[in-house]
Amino acid sequence: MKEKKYSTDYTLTELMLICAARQVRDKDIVFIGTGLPFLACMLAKNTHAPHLVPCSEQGQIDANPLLWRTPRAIGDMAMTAGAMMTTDLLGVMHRLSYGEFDLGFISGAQVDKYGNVNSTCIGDYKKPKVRFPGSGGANPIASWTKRHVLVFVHRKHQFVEKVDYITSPGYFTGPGAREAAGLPAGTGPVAVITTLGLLKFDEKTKEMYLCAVHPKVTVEEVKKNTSWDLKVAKNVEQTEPPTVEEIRMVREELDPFGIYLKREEFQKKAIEFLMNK
Amino acid sequence: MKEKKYSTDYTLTELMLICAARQVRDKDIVFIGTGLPFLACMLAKNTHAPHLVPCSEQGQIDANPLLWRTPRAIGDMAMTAGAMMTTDLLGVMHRLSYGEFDLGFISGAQVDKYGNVNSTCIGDYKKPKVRFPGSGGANPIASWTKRHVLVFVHRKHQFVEKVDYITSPGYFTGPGAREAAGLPAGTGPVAVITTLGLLKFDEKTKEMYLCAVHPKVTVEEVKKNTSWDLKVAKNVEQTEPPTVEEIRMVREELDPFGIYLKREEFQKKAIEFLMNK
Amino acid sequence: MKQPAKESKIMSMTEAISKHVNDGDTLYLPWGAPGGPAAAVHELIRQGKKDLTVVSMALSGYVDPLFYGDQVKRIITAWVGTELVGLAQIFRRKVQNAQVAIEDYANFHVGMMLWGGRANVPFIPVPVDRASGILNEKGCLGDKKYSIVECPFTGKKTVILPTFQPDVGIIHVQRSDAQGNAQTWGTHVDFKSEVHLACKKLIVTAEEIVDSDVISHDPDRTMCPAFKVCAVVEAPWGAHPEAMYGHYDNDLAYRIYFEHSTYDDENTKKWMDEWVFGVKSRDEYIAHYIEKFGYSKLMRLKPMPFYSGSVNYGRPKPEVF
Amino acid sequence: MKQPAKESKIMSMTEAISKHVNDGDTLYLPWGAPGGPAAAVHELIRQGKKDLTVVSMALSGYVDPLFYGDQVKRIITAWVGTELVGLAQIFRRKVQNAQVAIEDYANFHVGMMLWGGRANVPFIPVPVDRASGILNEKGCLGDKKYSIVECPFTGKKTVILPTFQPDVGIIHVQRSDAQGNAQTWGTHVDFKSEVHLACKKLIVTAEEIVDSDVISHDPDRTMCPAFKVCAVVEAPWGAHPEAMYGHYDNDLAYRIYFEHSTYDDENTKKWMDEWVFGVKSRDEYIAHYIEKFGYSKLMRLKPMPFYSGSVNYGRPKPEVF
Repeated sequence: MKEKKYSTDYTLTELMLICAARQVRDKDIVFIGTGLPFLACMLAKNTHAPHLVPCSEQGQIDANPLLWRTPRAIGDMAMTAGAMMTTDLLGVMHRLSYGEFDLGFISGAQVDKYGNVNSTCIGDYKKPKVRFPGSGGANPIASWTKRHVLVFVHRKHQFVEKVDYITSPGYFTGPGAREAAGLPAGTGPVAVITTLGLLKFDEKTKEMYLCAVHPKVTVEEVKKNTSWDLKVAKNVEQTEPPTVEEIRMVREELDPFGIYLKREEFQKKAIEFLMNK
Repeated sequence: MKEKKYSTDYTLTELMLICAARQVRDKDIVFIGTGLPFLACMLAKNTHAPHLVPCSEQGQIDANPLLWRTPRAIGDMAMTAGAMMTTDLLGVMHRLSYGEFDLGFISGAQVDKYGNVNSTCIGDYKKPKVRFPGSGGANPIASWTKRHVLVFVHRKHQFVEKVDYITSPGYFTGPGAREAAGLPAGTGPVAVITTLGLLKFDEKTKEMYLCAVHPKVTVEEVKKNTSWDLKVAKNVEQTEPPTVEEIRMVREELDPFGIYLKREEFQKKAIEFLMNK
Repeated sequence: MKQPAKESKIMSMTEAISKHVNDGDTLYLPWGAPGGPAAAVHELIRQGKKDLTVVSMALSGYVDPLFYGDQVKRIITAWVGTELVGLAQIFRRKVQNAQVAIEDYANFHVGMMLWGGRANVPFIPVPVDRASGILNEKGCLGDKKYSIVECPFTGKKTVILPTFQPDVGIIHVQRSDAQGNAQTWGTHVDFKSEVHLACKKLIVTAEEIVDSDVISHDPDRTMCPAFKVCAVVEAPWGAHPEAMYGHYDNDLAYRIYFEHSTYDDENTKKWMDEWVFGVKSRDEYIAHYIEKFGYSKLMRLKPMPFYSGSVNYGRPKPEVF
Repeated sequence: MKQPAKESKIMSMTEAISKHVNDGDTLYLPWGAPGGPAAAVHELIRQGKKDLTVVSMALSGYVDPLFYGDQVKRIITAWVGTELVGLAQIFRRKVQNAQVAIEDYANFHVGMMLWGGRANVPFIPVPVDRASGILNEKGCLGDKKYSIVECPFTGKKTVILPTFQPDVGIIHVQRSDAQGNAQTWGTHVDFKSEVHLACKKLIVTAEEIVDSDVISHDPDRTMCPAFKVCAVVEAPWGAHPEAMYGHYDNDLAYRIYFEHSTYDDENTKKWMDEWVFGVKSRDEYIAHYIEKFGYSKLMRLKPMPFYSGSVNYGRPKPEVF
């Protein structure tokens, strides 16, 4: 194996994406959704996890979207042309509740210390301050995959003591709570990848703790950006930085147009393109 | 319309088949199974009911099997090549329980005076004297079609006081019993076509009564071949005989090889054919 | 033997919506990315159909304009959004102002509720945890949101949900014959589970109307039988700005343009006046698109070919034995 | 980007059955007319797998030889027969002698019980009357046959049935790749509802093994994903004497010959010795057929072509916007 060359030129979002990809194991049957987790899976498939089986709630099983381009949605035709099977939403969801998916990724607007995620609304459910799209498949993914990984921008108002609405179950209130709620033993979030570091869940208490910080990030910075008194591992490690090759792949192959990674700039350009007759 | 020419050369089975076809209305969505009822539907589709929509529990919807040949089973490829849709067993059955089928045909080993049919076993269920194939789709067909028609060879041991096992619901024990058992109001058997005549069900008592006898058949003969004291209409009519054209169609187009109508002879010939190297 | 002439159900979008959708109806709409019946939704808006209850597993951006007026009273779904583009801004504001009543499940659960309706059973057991907001926050269904029973066979606590049989559903497909035998390929959110067949009747809008002969040569691709269909509408580009397998890609730039046009009420009104109320039909909508952005902008959406092979269903020889 | 080499699951029928079916297993078998896994059933018999519980919506004649020995302990189904040919004689006698325990439902109900297993819920509500033998005669499931509950949403009395997740299922398809992405067309009793996916694992037997590329050009036809499949067996004529769409017609004369050979125990033994125990594999079975009846007898089963068209799934252009 060649010696790794690390990159020094990367954004925290890129680093988060690469860390998420490292959570993927080869041969995982993985439930993918649009966005960063999607790119993370594609990165993994094209690096250390070539036998990854990407599936989506649109019904594609064993898709290989990067044959064509960065998909714009899980219903993108890039997800279907070249997939080994198409079924439909219930067809995939029953594979999920049957327990056949190894891995899922979850993101949202808020997360609490037990890894419960809110992607439904801020404020009162019936008259919310902000309404988000809702669960979609997130609740079942967080319920039935063998392990799931949370991906979040690390900001204080998103890392909260109590989420306003539990869309996707973490460990609810602690040990045994998932099982009491009817979920299979041994499931639950295994890691939280953020723009500041890597967090895991204590085996006994099921509470989130800081495990590693990204290069140049301090433990204090992470704690400052977390609403509760965040527990910290005895020996906080430093995240392995992205390699030059990983960064190249992200920029040149996974999202060359910055659809996901340079979203605002991309959207501005798209409208300009359309208007320019 | 041309004047009808009636045939004098026909078997009672052929007559039964033609009488069954007359129960079909144009535009009926009909649930077809293998055997005589199947031929009856095909005859109807090619005479007075061209808009009939034949469907089967194999999943074919709006099939037109006689494009190719007499089908040997509902899963015959003749049922599929040329069908407008294929779904599967549950796909068709859900159309049935939803209430979308107009008509079904039921046959079996025993029938009682309320039109309950047994196609499961004779004798004790756990150690029967004779075991038949079982319900298949018969129970739901007799439960959920808007009307269903029974087709039986009229023999005393088949027309019994009480069937050994109710496979397909008729009116159970009389008025209101179907509804009490959870079936939709207004459903139930509407006619029994036999080798001897046509029987219907009294609107009030739901008991079977003799409505018409086939040419040359007497009321006494029918009563003698029925185990219970069969009620008889005030004015028993005579079945309209088959027309020359109906008989031609049955023999030349529907079952030219006698697969169904000359079963024993056909089976003998089939084995001879196979053995003749 | 001869085939009878069959009654055609082909009609204009205006006629289909006017005849077959009533105020107060419960309406099924598919996820729609790809293949959302966008043209039909725009006509629903022009006709001002109101007091609607919408049931759907998920709803992509094509449905957002339907929330502009006060047409949707209640919505039972799992997700309303525009994927990578952003949020469904009109929907979002309506919910935030409590002007539309909502009931949230996961897409999975709504699918099973519809499947139960297809089977004509009154409830359906589903896999769901009993501690998240999905059960604990009740919306417009109130106490009829769910119930918990003990399985008599295993003793397992099991959540059951009510089922739905919507009055009418609208689906957009690649092709249909004049009777409504409608075919689709690529993913369609319910093309195998056929949960749209929970509806009492269906309006089919299609990229192409084809001879029944085309349908019957590949019956596996038919997703609804003619007898469920009350109207067939020819609607090329009927899913735009969503994609349609084999016909056009999703129009990402336009979807972003739409999103950016709906950040506030004033701009939303401008977009609605221009793209929904300012045109009479999908034809005029597409003509306006070409006029405003240029023909090549539309044509850039045509995909590269990716053909299936042909398979042999086989037909039997007539010979006996 | 590059595609990785994938592990092949291709093995002989002998190996597949020996490795993946255990004594005491609950086994899913499809209706099978057309497409019954007849070759696999013969191998099950040769290996004498025993204490089997069979779960199936219906079973065509291909399965009758499985009842010859004492391999099947219990069967949960709706129908075992040979359609126009007659009755399944071996099965019939076994039930009449109370040598196999049975539980009867309608095919519909067993389908829903399996679908519930696919969904991983412990029971499933079904439409069924409460007065016929289907509920009133209890067989091998005893009091676990059904239960009646009141729907909490509508007050409606509703029958619920237990669900199944069989240990292993066997399906026969037109084609599969080496990993088990298996495709079928024409009717298959569960190709849209995918109730075979209630099984913990599947053995796929296929008329043809094809490149994955053939599969991925028409993914809608795939009926099970590779990750559910434990073995892939190349088995041309694997459904004989049942039919296989596009490959061969059902062999009516042979089915009649089989039926007539099984009217009594002595003749049944002769048929079993000749056609099951007397051959080692499907290849030898077909060779014996040709030897005994002639090659043209086999070839008469080839159907006339009835080709589907090709559809365009479309692949996107890489250009952005």
